[in-house]
Amino acid sequence: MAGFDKVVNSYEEAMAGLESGMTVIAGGFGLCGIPENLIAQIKQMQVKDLTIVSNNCGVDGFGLGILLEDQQIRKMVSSYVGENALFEKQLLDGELEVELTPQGTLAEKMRAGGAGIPAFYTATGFGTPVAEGKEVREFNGRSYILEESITGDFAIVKGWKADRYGNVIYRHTAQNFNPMAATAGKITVVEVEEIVEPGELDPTQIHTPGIYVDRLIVGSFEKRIEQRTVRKA
Amino acid sequence: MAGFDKVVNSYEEAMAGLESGMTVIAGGFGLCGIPENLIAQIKQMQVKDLTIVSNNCGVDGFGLGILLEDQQIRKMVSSYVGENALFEKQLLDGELEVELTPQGTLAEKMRAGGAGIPAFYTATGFGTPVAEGKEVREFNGRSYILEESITGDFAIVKGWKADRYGNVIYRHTAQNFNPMAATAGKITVVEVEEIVEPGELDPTQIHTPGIYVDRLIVGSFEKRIEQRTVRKA
Amino acid sequence: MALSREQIAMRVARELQDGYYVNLGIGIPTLVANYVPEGMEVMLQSENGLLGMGAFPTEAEIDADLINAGKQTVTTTKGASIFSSAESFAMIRGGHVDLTVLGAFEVDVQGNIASWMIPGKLIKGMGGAMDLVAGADNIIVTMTHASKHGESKLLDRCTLPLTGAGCIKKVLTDLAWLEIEDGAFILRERAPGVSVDEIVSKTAGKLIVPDHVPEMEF
Amino acid sequence: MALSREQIAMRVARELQDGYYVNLGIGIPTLVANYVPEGMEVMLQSENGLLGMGAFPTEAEIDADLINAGKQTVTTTKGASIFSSAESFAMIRGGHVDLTVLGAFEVDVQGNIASWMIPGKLIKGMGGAMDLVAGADNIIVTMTHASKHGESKLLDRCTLPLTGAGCIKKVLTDLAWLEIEDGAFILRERAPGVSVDEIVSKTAGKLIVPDHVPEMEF
Repeated sequence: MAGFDKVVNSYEEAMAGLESGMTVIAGGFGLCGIPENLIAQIKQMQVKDLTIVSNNCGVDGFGLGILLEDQQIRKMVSSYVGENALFEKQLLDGELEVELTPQGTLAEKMRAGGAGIPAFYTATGFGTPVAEGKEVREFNGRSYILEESITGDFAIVKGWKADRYGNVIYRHTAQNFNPMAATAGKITVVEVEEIVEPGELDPTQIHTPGIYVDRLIVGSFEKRIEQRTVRKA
Repeated sequence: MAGFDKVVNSYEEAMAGLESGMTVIAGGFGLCGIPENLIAQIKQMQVKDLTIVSNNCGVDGFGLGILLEDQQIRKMVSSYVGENALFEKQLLDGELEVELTPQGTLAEKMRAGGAGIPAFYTATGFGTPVAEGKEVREFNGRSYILEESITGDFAIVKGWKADRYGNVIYRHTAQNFNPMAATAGKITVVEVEEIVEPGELDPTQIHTPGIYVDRLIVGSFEKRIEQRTVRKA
Repeated sequence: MALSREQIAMRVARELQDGYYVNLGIGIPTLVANYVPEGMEVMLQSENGLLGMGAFPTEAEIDADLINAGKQTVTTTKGASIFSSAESFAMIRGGHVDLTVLGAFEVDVQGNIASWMIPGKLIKGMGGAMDLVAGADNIIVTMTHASKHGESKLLDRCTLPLTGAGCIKKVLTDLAWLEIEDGAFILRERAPGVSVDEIVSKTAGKLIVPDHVPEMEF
Repeated sequence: MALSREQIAMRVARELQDGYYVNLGIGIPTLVANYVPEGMEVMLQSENGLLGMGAFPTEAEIDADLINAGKQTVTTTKGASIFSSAESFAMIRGGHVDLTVLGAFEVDVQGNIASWMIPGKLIKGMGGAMDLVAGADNIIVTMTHASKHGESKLLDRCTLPLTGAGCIKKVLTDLAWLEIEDGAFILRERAPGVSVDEIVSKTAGKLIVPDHVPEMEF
């Protein structure tokens, strides 16, 4: 790797340095736009006691759900979980901790983490269990709570195309949490469907500038669908 | 105007409702990406006592500078001003007030204003005159100051292309403050070089989604260059 | 008679205005999209990052990378835009969505809403609901007026943990259309054939009944 | 002899590393781009929203919509990205820029920097400087060691209003390369032919002089 070439050639290399006890921020919403292969690599590495920050925790046997199988996750920071039985069991058994965070607050916490903003105020969650232990302050007659930002030791991101310099674009709603996750990792790893040469992507149409990206790898993806809804043609 | 068609046909209509004493947030950096014609319309309307939030205040005879000619501006919120003599004179004469705001804080204040975040913490300005009167708080051993968000009665924005629904894309670095300004106006007016039909712009490549845009107009632009620097071919 | 799910959606649809950006929650709110009045355009926002959500795809159109907040495969409408979750909630939190429709377990006379957590049952999370109720000025809650056991869901004070405090002004139940003002429900309309007395008996929170309470027509 | 502007730029350029994202301030810092070592790649960030700033354009290439933070017409390099000011300062504030080089009026032994405001003179504003010094871990300040009147600009405590507090660790003047540690300047290198005594005499703030202070070579 020289200059700005972020491409690595193996998933081992992509996740090198990940250790037990670390915090990993993951892009994706449901099973859409999740870094499937990076998650599989984490499973392979058998690191434990992870804190995972992700809107959801996958399903039984797919996505982040596979990290539950060997109890690699100690804590989830998510807005919506429990789409899988193993999650539920570990939660009830006290093996897994969950910090439920409103979806918009979660997105903003990741963005703030990447943007050097340690905390912000939001009306979201005021007067609810989410506000417990948090400062409340009024601005212009309305009450807001203080929310702190999130950063991770690693961020794992799923893009569509990227150039070798790590400039990434996302496809459709597979964008979701990925751009914020990409900004918030000490080491940000992006896996994509296609890597192109620098200069092939329009500079004004980059979703994640390469400055946020440390490692880039091309993979192939199952892209499992959670709710297959169709209409007649 | 029906449904989501935001197009208006005259600059009078574009700025209708602007009154003396209002706050206007303007996109642009230097003379790049400034809403030239919307500014000219404000001059024509002769509204006074405006608070203008913009990174700069144009130059003598161009951009926001023309609003100084008839003393229409009472207060500027900017990171860098004084590129023109009239500005300097009115400032020294006490006819004009300036609230100097660090450039990144200014951008973030606009974004926060549009995003329903009333305030955020930043290390920028801690220990400087900018911090005067502002709360200081430590997070993880570092000191930050509290900055409040900005919203305006109007936002004036310069885009490149937009579809009739107000989905806007910007050209090169004429993007700058425009996307944040667009989110922070009670009424957001966008002028562009070209209006296309809905569906012509790629949904994943919209810089400013139409939900932020109230009025859209097509204009022609001088695009004056502030520092013309060239190299030999 | 109590309103059907479809009638609830139809009644909500009457609150739509041309050019509205609307976020529809999972369940009955989703049905509202089927009753947009002729000649009117609304654009659906899905909080996972889509403005201009279209119909479900045909088999041929299905794309795993294009889903809505309910994780269902969808399509986009002409003039749609797609963006990050941070941008999506900037829209929501910043009050740019014109109308939000969502379900609830309970609402009360202070405009509080409880919709995400029943103590003792597994808590799956609030998703985007807390952001939606805190961000929108214009929210319609759709719910049944009372539980299967006859217990009112319109209370003086919510008993369940809140989703948002003081943010609800309009409630549509299977029995009535109500507004919340100054610490009371105001009965604005009743379902066809449902008496004011029935609504009064099933409303635990303070209820103001105007002289004339029109029946909804469908 | 005191370093020339070009020599200052050359010395700063030795701090570059392959793959660095760098923000260069107006003036001498801009010249650093001319001395990127052979075989090394750096990418220039301009805080108005450009990563991958290229050379000035030819007459034919000039584009009013493509400028840098100094409002000069520029070009982009291969692999550039262009974004909003909010995104640009997210990068800066979030510490993603590897090196920032900027000028100053004064620095002091606490790492404070004053660079934007001289009381009594017209104040034009701080632009992005406060964000840059607060956001970067790795900052090099370039300045003359003393004023035209011989007054040191390396102080125990800045006399001018600050741009940032406690954020500077490296200073390159026309006379010396210094680091700031534990409340003192440490003299690391001196300009060719400049004596330690001269530097000591022109440094008002606490200065630590190691046994050996090598001369810079050009």
